[in-house]
Amino acid sequence: MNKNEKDAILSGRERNVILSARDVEVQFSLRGDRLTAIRGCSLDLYEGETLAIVGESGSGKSVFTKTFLGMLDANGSVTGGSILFEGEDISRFKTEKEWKRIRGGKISMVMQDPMTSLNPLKRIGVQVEESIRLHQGLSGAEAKREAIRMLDIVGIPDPERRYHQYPHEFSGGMRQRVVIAIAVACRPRILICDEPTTALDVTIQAQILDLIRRLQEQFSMTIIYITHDLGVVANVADRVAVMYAGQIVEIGTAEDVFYNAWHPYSWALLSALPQLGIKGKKLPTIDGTPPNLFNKITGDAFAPRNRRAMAIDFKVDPPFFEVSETHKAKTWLLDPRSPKVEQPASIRQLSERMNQDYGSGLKHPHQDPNRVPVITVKDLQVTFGSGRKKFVAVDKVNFEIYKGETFALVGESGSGKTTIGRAITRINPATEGEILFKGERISGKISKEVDQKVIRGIQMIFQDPLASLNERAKVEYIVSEGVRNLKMCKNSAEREELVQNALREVGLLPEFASRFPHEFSGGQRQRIGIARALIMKPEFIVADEPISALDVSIRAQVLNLLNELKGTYGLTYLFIAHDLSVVRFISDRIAVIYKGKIVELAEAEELFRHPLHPYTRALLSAIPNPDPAIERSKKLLVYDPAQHDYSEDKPVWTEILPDHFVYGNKQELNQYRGML
Amino acid sequence: MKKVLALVLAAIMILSLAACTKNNNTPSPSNSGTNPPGNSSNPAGPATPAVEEVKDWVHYLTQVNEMETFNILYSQANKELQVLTNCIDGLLSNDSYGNLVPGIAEKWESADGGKTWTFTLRKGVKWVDVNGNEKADCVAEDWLWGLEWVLNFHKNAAANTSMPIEMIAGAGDYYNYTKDLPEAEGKALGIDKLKEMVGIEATDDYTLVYTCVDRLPYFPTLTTYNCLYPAAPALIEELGVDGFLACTNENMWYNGPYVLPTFVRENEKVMTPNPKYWNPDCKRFDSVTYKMVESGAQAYQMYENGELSYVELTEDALNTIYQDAGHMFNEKLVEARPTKYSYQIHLVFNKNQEDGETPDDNWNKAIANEAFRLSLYYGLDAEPYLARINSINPLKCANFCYTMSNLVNFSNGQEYTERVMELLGITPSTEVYARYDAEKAAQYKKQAMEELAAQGVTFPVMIDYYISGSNSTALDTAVIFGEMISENLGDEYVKLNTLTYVSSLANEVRKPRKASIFINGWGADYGDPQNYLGQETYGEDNAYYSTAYSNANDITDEALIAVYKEFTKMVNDAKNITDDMDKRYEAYAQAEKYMMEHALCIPWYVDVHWQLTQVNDYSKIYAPYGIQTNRFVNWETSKDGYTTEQYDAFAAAYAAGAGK
Amino acid sequence: MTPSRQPTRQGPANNETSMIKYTIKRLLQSLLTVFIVVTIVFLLLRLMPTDYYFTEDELIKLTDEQKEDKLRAAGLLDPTLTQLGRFYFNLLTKGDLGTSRRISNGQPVLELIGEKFGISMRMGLIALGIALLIGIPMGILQARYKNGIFDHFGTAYTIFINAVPRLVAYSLIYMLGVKVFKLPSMYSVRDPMRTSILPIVCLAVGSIASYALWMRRYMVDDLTKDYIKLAMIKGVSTRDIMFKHVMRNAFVPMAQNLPVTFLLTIGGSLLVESFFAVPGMGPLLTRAITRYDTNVVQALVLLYSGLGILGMFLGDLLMSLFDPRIRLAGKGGETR
Amino acid sequence: MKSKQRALAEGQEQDAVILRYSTEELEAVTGASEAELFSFVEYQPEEAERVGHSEYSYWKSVWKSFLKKKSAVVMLIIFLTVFVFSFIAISPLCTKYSHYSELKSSRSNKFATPDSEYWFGADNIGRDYWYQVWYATRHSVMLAAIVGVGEVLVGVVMGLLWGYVRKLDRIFTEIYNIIYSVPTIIYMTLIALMIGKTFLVMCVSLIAFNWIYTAKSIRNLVFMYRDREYNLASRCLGAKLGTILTKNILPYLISVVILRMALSIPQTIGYETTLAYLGLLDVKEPALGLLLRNSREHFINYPHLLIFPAAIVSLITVTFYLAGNAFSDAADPRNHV
Repeated sequence: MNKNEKDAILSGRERNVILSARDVEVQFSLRGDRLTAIRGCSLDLYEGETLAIVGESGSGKSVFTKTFLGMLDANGSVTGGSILFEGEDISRFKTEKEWKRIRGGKISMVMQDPMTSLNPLKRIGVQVEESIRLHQGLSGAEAKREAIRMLDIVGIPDPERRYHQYPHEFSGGMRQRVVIAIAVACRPRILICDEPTTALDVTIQAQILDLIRRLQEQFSMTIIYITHDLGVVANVADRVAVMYAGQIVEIGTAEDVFYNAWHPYSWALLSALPQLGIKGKKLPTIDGTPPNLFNKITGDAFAPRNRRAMAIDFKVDPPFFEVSETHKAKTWLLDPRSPKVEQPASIRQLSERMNQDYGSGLKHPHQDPNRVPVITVKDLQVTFGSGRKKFVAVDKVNFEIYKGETFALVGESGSGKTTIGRAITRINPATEGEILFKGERISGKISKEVDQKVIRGIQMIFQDPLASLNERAKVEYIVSEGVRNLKMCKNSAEREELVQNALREVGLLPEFASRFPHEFSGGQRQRIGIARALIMKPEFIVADEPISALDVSIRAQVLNLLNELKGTYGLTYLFIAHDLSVVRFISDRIAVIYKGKIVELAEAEELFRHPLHPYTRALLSAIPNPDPAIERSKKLLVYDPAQHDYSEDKPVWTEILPDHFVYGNKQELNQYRGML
Repeated sequence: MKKVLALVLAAIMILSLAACTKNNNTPSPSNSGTNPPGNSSNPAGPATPAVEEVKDWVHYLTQVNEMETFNILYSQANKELQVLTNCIDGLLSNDSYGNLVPGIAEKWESADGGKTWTFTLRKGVKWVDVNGNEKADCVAEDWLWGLEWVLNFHKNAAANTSMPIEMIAGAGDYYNYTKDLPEAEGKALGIDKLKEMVGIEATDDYTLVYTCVDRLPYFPTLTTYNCLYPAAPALIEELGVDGFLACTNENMWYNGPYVLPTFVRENEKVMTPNPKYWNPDCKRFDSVTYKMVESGAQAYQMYENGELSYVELTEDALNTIYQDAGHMFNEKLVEARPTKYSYQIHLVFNKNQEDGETPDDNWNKAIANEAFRLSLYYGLDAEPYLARINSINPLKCANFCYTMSNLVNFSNGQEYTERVMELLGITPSTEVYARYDAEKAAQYKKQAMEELAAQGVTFPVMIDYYISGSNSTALDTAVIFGEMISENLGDEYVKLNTLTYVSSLANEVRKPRKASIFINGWGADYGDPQNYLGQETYGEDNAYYSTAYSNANDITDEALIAVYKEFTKMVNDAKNITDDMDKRYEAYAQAEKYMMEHALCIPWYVDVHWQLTQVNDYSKIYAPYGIQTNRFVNWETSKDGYTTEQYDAFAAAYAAGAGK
Repeated sequence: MTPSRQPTRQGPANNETSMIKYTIKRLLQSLLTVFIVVTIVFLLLRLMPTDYYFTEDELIKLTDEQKEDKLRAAGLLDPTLTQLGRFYFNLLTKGDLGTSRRISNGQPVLELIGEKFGISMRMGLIALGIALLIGIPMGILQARYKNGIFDHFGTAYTIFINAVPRLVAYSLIYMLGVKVFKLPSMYSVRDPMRTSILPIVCLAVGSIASYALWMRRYMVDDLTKDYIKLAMIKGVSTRDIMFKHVMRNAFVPMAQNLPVTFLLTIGGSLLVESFFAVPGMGPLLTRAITRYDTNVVQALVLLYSGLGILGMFLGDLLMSLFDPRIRLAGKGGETR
Repeated sequence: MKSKQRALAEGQEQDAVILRYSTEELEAVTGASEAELFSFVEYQPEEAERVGHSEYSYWKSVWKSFLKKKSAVVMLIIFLTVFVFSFIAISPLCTKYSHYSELKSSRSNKFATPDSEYWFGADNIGRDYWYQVWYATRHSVMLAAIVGVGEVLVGVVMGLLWGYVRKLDRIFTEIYNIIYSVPTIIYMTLIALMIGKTFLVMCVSLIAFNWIYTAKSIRNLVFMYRDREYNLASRCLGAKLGTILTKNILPYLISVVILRMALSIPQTIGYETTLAYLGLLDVKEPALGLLLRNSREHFINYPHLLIFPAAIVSLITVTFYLAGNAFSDAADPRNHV
């Protein structure tokens, strides 16, 4: 299908509906209670398009698509509506025999986690072959040949040898390619991709997205792409459906939704993106949490969180209003009777705002002669295990973090960024080198006094708001833990006050102190985690991917809070992240780390403007932008570590410009200088 | 691999199941004998109609009674001896009345009133191997080798040296001599030194002379005991000393009526007749099988299925059969002859508390009081207790003497224990328990309570009584015993405290002196009352019961010591009468009366149990001493099992034949 | 069985030699454990009063002096460490575990065990075979028709067998077998087929329950895994998913325990073998302890712990054959 | 409102159902005027924060989800009934005996089958079996409970140390091997021989040889939780080992602990029967194990002697096992809604 055909479809001239869902309602029974996960969803899928369904966790986007395959969990069922596919209402299917006609050959799926979606005990080739045997009617050597061809198509090098290997011998990205090969080998008409890149690193994600796009063309598939990441949506989608609380609230072409959204929820989602934020200013946020689907919902489910809610939003579920032929939104704002509202400025300006320079008004820390280092890391090396199993996680790393700045450490999973953070907080011991806190050595053996100082002075915020709070303890205990351990207050009344203050500080109600963590949303939990660190009155905070596990709408809250606290208390942050786009919004300086080595370190804007190291450049090229226009035209750079020849010319850590460090050998450095 | 193996195994299993159904129809070996009827030749039996005799006898033992050794010179336990007595013959044996009869020795005599004894051996006795192949002649020197083995410290690891040392001249010296030798030298010893030092001599191949320490009129009875059994020197040579000690059914030599070719530990053993047996005319079974059952209940089950030739009835089986007149076995309930053991309540005169260290003064004071002892002696109506042993005829189990019955007779034919009872004024009855005297008991109880209270004894006096923890029958009996004591003597006076030991009464209870009483049976090793009363004397090391059970030698109470000394004197006096046996026995009887009157020990019961059986017990050898019981020779059997009536007739005929 | 043990999951390693090295290290560690276990039992036995060396009869008849002589002759009065040293010296240089004293006087312990283990093992293996043949399919069917009637019955059975003391279960089987089916209650070497039925049934009921339980559990676990979903999405039929994916995967953790179970059949079963008078290894140990037959106890402990630990080792080995993710060492694949 | 919506859903178009509400309809449904309806409401961020909260108490939820499982509740009730009844059954309400020692043998009643006087019949020496069985039940359940609790206490403490303190791993593993690879019977026999076999010794030694299994499963769990982020957080906040173990890890083990308890009661009673069979049990007072062993002598002819204690043992173990399992499920907060 070429671009013209696609445009034709999108413009509505040749709308060939391949699947049509009407008023689908899905309920789950959980210990006697009924949860309505999908509350009357309707959708038409056009042949050949890529439809992205975007929504936060719990919005029902996965469940909805699972009904197309009859893959709901045993306690769930379609309780209403219909799904028409090839002339049949597949929502009425009961038996496995019926579903077998659909599954694989007609509709197939790629799941989120490549690490678990392959049978660990079967060879890769055999698993691909299984699809081929079932759906292409091939067998024996033919099937094998086809399987190898599929592996080749999805970009697995040396497929003949790889055919015989087991999943654990593959990296995550490679596994996801295999999963895609399995799904595509069924030759489906529709391929559902359920967050296929969420578990992968940014650079890999970009490659997989490319692959899916290529396969769609090659095999003429229709694709439903489920994701929470608007950048990915912008990259892949022809059309976008936004889901909230079990309903589609807005649907339209990518341009419609990105440039001309009408549902307040879509607005909120888009404007909360850090990429669209202005450095030093607050990001617009969405407060609160999605509704509890166990309860009956009246009116617009988003109303309580909607800053422009009308009375009717709380009373009557809005119908769909047509914005254009391709664009509909489910909000009373479009009702002619409602007062005229304008889209928020950030939405309107999306296309102009993207990729702008953050301007020259920003401070340049290196120009500040009075800056004092809070943390100094010298030749830090951290190794795990010993002997044969020895693994160097951090390899001779040097940097300084100055008072009052936000220092970001960016790298993919396994790069050692978290280990550095944990070395500073003394969770992981430094094997070699040293770490200084305000000039005092805090690595290796230290006195109890210094230890207490470190505990008070350096605190940490963790990535996973689920895992980082003790679920069996009340918020009061969690927040006051450090105070208790260091006996920082005289009595329980004093402690209570400290806790309440800390909670207020992070924007939580003091009454939350008596509750348990699982009652809170991810954002609230993360704020509890911040309160816990804050109560110690630290000077330095290691924030280990504090927002990467959060939904888009909540990220903004946390980022705002971090920025706010920094202002109030003069905090210094080490902000660890894998996502450069977030980092750009929040940090003053950025270090890029690759496999235990920091390859480049510079001021944020400097880094974006003059990325030198090829890895930095690859990383930058892979950042998904929430702008369809940019995403569709972007060019992906691939980093291959083999490009460095360090056999003779040894690399060094060099300050190539003031405060711009890069790792490279003489030849490379010369080359980099040429690029400046 | 595993899967394949599992499949194969399953296939085997299925096949085996199929095979089982086929096997079902073939009769079990125990019933397969086809014996022409009417060749019964038991003189004691009444004229019986033609009965089908059992050709293949199936015996049973419980698993705990598995053999630990095949070396008859080493063995100390009935569990082995009852089997080995069928494999190896000694000099003499017994008949069904307990009289000594010739074994390998044709005749025996003493020229000097019992100091030296000459045995004349029969010719043509052969040692054979397990397959019945002749290996050597059995000659007089074999007894020298046997005794040498027993007395040699380095060869014999067992404890059966005491009787030879006590009775045979020079035996003790020889034992000490070997003990002082280095191990290798001791093991290498032949019989030369023995000949030199010990009173045993093989004057020729078929004449054996023993010289005793003193005049021992009962010495010949000792030869039925395994410490005076022969050993084939060629076999010792062949197996070596260690090998001979650990000989097995497969490599040992036999000279007895059977050989034992099949031995599956803890499951079964099968004996077949020895083809070279010196007495081929005696009646033997075509095979004798021992099955090692888990419990009496299982044995009964097996008898029901025809897998056993006899079964001692457990209480539940007896109850079921007895209560149900229509039961298939109702008419076949027969009472066994009493076992040879005489059971007593042994009183412990020096007892410790439960910690095993501190003396239990309360008990020690109480038991030293004669009135207290006598109140127990007269005050216990044993009937309920005896009903535990024999629920149908409990009083048949009553025992009033320390010595077992049928051990020795006066020359007028009066049985020794009858004389003792005569002296005690006890007439056994089938109606009441003859010793029980409530009035006397009450009187003694009153006296004891007064006297003891004065000594600061607190009541009730606790009687610590130990039973084996794994024996539920003993536990039930103890319950009855406790109730009986409480009923007869009153809870305020004495109380039974039942405790258990795990595996070793000696180690766990006796040595730390934790028990107040022991109920224990004693069977004779040789035919003299000394073998009984000698165990209870004061101040003598080889009086087993006084040293190991009652701790009489540690008594502090003067009065009691005096009693003990008097009793000891009486026993020793009797022991020294060697010329006139009647006088000797009378003296023993008087000593025993004295013992009873002072309640140094309380005779308790004899074991008369009920059974279902295919053998006439009265045709079996009766061995009051030695190891001849359970020799499977000359048994009168009936495949159908005997009825109560038949057994009554047997008993009557036996009684009529007694004293002949 | 306790399939909770997890093998050590190793990262990729280098080559064949490291595999061998690792295996040797594992074996040495196992040997050390066996050594510790045997030593502890050896020392514990020496803590018991020496009088346990004698029979009741001997205790009565022997004088203290005689007893001491005998103990000295048997080497039991030597310092415990000397005894221990002698034990290991004889074991390692001559393979000699001494002779039995109270089970079978003078018979070498190895010979004694040799005559017994065959029957326990034969019976145990048949029971194991049956248990696998019934238990595994039972677990599979339960998992396949989860929450169906068969599943409920199977679960009830496994719960009953696991919760009710074995003595009760065996007694009931005994009663049924003997009273209703008229089966012989005592094992006989002459009619091993028929007489083995009841003991084998007793041995098997428990293992059937545990195999069914674990098979069901593993399969149900596996059924919720993503790769099963992917297979369903592929359009693989439930039957094929069960047989081609789940069953094999669920079997892997079971396989780990097979060698131990397999080897320990040699040990026999105390209760079953006592009940049915099977002349096997089961009751030997308690009998040896209560009779203070120290050599037999030591040999048995050596045997049991050795087999147990060897079994665990083989289990890990077996599992590494089934599961490509687990390598005892070496041969790791490339990870990126 | 839903039915209304459906009724209106006629003008179907592609992609989404586009509905049209007339003002009249809206006003009828909501009872508010158009102007009211279509006016902005003041935004209350605190309201937004409050959404989705509920009052939560851990144990209340445990109970709630346990009570939801009807079969388990029934099992628990049966278990408790049996246990409580074991007190009632030997109280004057049901029996004329006031103490075990008052039970009297009776030759005429031996092996009596159940009747109106002897509800469970009589044993081989004619003692009332009813009293014995219930007395034994009480005794055994108490033993099992003590052992269960003791084993779990020791096991949890050791398991926590085992899991958290890496240095101890080797030692504990060795202990595990030593206990695991030698049949417990050896140890029990040696203890009975050397120390004794009173109730106390029994309890202690059963605990001594079973805690390791609890510890092992606790250890595996601690491994799971040990490096969770919240523990790292506690370490950052200066928490001591003890605090981390008791506050951070222990609460997560409740359901496993309960499961171990549920398993240990049947197990202990099983041990008791085996020990009784081997004669390693104190016989002063009847325990179920003892009754079962004794009945083995007679059950072929008098099955009631086996059936009653066996039935009660089975009832206790099965019900407790099931109830315990369900409770353990309920104690897992993942199962709280």
